[in-house]
Amino acid sequence: METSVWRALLYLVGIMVFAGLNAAYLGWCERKGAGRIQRRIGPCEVGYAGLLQPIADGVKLLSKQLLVPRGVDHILFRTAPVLAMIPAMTSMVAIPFSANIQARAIELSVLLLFALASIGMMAVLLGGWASGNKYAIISSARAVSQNLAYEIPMLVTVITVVLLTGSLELREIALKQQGGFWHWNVFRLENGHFLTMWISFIIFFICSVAETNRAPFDMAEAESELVAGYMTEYSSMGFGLFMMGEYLNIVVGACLTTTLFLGGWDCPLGLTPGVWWFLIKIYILIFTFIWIRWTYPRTQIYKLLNLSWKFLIPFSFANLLITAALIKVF
Amino acid sequence: MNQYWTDIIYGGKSLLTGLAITAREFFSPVVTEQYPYEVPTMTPLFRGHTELIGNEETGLPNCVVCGACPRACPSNCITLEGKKAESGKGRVLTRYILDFSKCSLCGLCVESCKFNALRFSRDYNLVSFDKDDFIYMDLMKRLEEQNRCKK
Amino acid sequence: MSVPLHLRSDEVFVLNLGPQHPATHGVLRVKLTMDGEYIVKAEPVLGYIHRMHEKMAEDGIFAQFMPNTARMDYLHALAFNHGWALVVEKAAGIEVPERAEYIRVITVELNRIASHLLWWAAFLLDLGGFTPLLYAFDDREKIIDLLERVTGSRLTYCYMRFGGVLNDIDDEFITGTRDFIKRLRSRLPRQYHDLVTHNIILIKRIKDIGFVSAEQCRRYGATGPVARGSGINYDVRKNEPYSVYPEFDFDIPVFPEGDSMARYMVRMHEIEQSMRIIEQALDKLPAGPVMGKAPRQLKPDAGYYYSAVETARGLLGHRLVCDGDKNPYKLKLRSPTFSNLSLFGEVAEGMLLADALAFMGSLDLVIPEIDR
Amino acid sequence: MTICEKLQQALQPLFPLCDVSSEPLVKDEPQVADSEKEESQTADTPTVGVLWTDAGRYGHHLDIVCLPDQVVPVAGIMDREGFFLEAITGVDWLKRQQLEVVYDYNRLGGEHCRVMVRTFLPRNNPVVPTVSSVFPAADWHERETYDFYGIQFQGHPNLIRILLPEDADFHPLLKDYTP
Repeated sequence: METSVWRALLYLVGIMVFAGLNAAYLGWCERKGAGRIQRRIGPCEVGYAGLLQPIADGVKLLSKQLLVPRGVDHILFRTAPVLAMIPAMTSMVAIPFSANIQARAIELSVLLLFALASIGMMAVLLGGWASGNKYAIISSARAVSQNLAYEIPMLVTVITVVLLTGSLELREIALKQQGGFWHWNVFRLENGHFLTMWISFIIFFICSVAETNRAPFDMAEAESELVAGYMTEYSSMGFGLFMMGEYLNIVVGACLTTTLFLGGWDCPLGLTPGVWWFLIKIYILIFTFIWIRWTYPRTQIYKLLNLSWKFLIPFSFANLLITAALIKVF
Repeated sequence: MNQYWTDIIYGGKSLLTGLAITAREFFSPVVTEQYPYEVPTMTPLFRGHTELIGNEETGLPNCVVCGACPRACPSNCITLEGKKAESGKGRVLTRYILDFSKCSLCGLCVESCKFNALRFSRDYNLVSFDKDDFIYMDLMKRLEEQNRCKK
Repeated sequence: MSVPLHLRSDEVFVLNLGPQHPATHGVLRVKLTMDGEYIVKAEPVLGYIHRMHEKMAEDGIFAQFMPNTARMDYLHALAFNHGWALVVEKAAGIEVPERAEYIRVITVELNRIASHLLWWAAFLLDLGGFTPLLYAFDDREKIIDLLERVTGSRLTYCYMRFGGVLNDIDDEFITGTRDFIKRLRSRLPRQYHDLVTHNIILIKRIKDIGFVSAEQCRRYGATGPVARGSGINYDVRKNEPYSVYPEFDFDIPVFPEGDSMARYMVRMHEIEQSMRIIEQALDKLPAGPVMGKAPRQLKPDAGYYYSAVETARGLLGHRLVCDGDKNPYKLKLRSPTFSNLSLFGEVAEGMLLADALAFMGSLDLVIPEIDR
Repeated sequence: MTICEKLQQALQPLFPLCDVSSEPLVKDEPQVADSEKEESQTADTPTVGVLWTDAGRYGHHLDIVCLPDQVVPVAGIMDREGFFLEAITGVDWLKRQQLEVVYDYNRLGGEHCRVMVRTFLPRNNPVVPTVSSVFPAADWHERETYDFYGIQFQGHPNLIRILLPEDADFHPLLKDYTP
C-alpha cells in the first residue's frame, strides 16, 4: 500500500507536468508551424527561437485582471474555464503511454474518455451562456450542435475497433497491436479487415478535429464572425484556461487516435517499443492538426452538420456492419 | 445521387492538393524581412517629410521666403518667417516650421518651389515621445544637423 | 437557401455587427435583427468615418483636392486620382501627352491587381483561412514596391497632375513589372486556384450564397464586379472608353450565376486581364514628355461636367459643377461601394449570419469610400 | 436610332412645348462669376426642356431640366428605357436663392448614354417628390442629399441623416454654412 501512494503522487505530478508543458508548448508549435507554412518565422524574440514565448504569455495572462461583465452569474462565469480544463487533464489518467507507464489501468477507459469529452462540451455551453454576450450565446449554440453531431460517428468507429480487440480497455487494445506496423489496426491485414479499418481511421480523425473545435470546424470560436465566440468576455486566466483546455483536448484526441489505430507505444518495425514511439506518433498527429488549421477556410454551420449527418454517420454505420460481418465470417 | 459521390471524390482530391501545397510552402525558405536586423532601403523618389536644401559651400538654405509653398499646401502645415538680408537684396529664412502631423505628403509644395529649396527626405522611421516634435518640426534645425554631420 | 421567417416577436433580438468588427473591414455598422441565427432585417448604418470630402473640394483650388482622392478608396487610390484628373482636364480642356496616358493606365492597372489581391486575402480571412492572406500580401508587396519607385508613396498616391503625371517611369520599373507579371502568372494556378478556388470547403461556403439578380443590380445601381457577377456586361473601360483604353484588347469577365462564387471568379479573371493590359501598354509605350502644358491658375469655364472611371469596385463618377471661379463650385463623388452596399439589406434577409458575412466579403467593401 | 433618340421620343409627351435646341445649355447659364451684373434672381433659371450636349466635352448626352413634380414621371420613363440611377446630388445656387437637385442616369451595358435631369427648388422650402419608389438606389442618395442640403424628399420611407451624426442640426454643403 505504501508504494501505491508514492506511485499515485508520482503519476499525479507527472501528468500535471506533461499536461502543463504540452498546453504551453503546443501554442508555441502552432505559432511556429503557422509561421513556416506562411513563409515567415513565427516567435523568435523571447529566448532562443522564441522558446520562452509560452512562458511569457503565461505570465502575461496570469498578471492580467479577470474582468467579470455586469449582470452575469459570477459562479458560472468562473467555473466555465475550469470546467473546460479538468476533463482534459483527468482523461490523461487512462491513456497508456507505454507498457508500464500508465496512471491507472481502468477497465472501461474508452468509455471514461468519451464521458469526459462531453463534459468539456458542457464547459463551452456554460462559458457561452454565462458571459451574457450575444456573440457568445450564438457560438455556444453552434458548439453544442457541432459536438453532438460529431460524437456519434466517433463512437461508432470506436466500436469497430473494440469489436476487433474484444475489450474496452485501452491497454488491451494497444497490446493487441504490438509487433510492427502490419499489426496496427489501421493496416490490419488478416481476415479482410484492411478494407474497413482505414475508413474508420479517417472518420475518427475528422471527428476528433471537429470534437476539439479546430479549423476547418471551428464554428464555435470563429474569429471573423463571432469575434471570439464563447471566449469573448474572458480575459486573463479565464481565456488562458480555455486555451489550455483546447490544446489538451487536442493532445488527448491525438493520444486516443494513436492508441486505437496506430498501435500505441509500438515501434513500426516491432523492435524497440517504448514511450518515445508513442510521443513521436502523438506529435506527428498534432502537427497534422496544425497543418489542417492553416490550410483550410471554415465550413458553414449547416454544411458542417450535414457533412456529419449525411456523410460520416452513414459511412461509419456501414463500416460497422462490414466489420461485424467480417468477424462473423472469419 | 452522383452529386453525393462527386462531392466526396472531388472534395477529397481538392483537400489533399491543398495540404500538398501548404506542405511545400512549409519547407520553402522564409520570405519576410526581419525588420530591426535587416533595414529596408528606400527608393530615390520615396516621400519622407519635406526638408530644406542647403547650397554646398555655405550650407545656408536656398529658400528666399517667397511664400509659394504655404499657399500651395492644401492643409496649410507650413509657417515661414524671414528677415531682410544684410546685403540689401532678397530675404533670408529664419524659421521654417512644418506641421508634419497634418502633412499628407502630396508634394504640391515641392512642385511650387521655383528656387530648388525644398525636397522630400527619405527617412521613414521618425519616432518621438512628444507630439510637438512633429507639430512644430523645425526644418532649419534639421538642415544644420545635416550640415554638421556632413562635415 | 433562405428559410421563410415567421417573425416570432419574442425571440427576435438585435445584434450589432458593430462599427468595430473583424468582418466589416472598417467602421461599418450593420444593425441585424436576428431570429436565432437567421437574419430577419439588416440595415447598414453609415457615417462612422465620414470626413466631408465634398466640402474640402469647395475650399481649395482644383490641384489641392488631389491628395483627398487617394484618401477615399486607399486600395485603388490611383483610379480615384485618374477620375479627378479626367474631370478637371475635361472641364479645363487640357491635353495629356501620349506617354503620360500610357503610364497612367499601367499604374492604375497595377493598383487594380493590388486591390484585388488584398480583397482576396481579406475575403479568405472572413471565411476563416489565414494562410492565403500571407501569400497574397507576398505578391502585393512586389506591386507596392514598384509603385513606390515611380510615385513615391506606397498606399495613398498623389501622383497624377492635370495634364500628365509627376515622374517618368525608368527601365528598372519596366523590368520589375515584367518580372512581377511572370512571377504572378506562375503562382496564380498553384497558390491561388489549387489551394483556394478548387477547395471543396470554399466552394460549399460561397456557392449559391447571396444571389443578386441583374434586375436588382440595375435598380440599386450596383456596378463593377458585383454587376458583372450577375451577368451584366458593363465595364466603363469598354462601354465609355476613356484615356487610351481603346488601344488595348482585353475582355470583360462576366458570370451569369449572380452568387458569391461568380463575383469571386470575376475578380480572379480581372487580375489576368489587367496583367494583359499592362503587358500591351509596356510594349506600346511611346517616348515623349510626361507632363502636358497646364495653366498655372486653372479657371475652367462654367458648366456641368461628369467623368466616369472603372475602379476595382465599380463605376466612380465625378459630377463637377464649375462657375468659372478657381475653386470647384460643387463636386459630387459617386462612389461604387455606396450603391453596391445599398442592396445588402434586401439580399441578406433570411440568410444565416455566416452566409451574410460571406456575402458582404464578396461585395468587396471599402468603408471610407462609402462614407466619403 | 440611338438609345438617346429613342429616349427623347419617350420624353416628348412630358415636354411638349420645348424645341430641341442643340446649342449647349451653358450659354444661357447665369455668369455667376461676374457678380457686378446683378440680375433678378428667379428670372434666369434655365428653361424647362430636353437639350443635347456634347458628351466628350461634358460627359453626359442629354441635359433635361424639369419641374419638381415631373421628376417621378421622368424617373418612370428612365426605368422603362432600362437606365439605372447613378447618383442624386444637390447644388446650392446662393446668388439665385435656389437649390438644384441633379439626377444622373446611365445605361448598364449596351450602348452608352448618360442623362442628367435637373430641377430647381426655392431655397427657403426645398421640397421634391422622392423617386425611391421607382429606383431603390435613390433611398440612400436622397438621404445623403437631405443630410447635406436639407432638401425634403416627399414620400421617402425614412428620411433621416445617413452620414452625419443623427443629432446634427446643420446642413454642411449649403454655401452659407459656417462651421
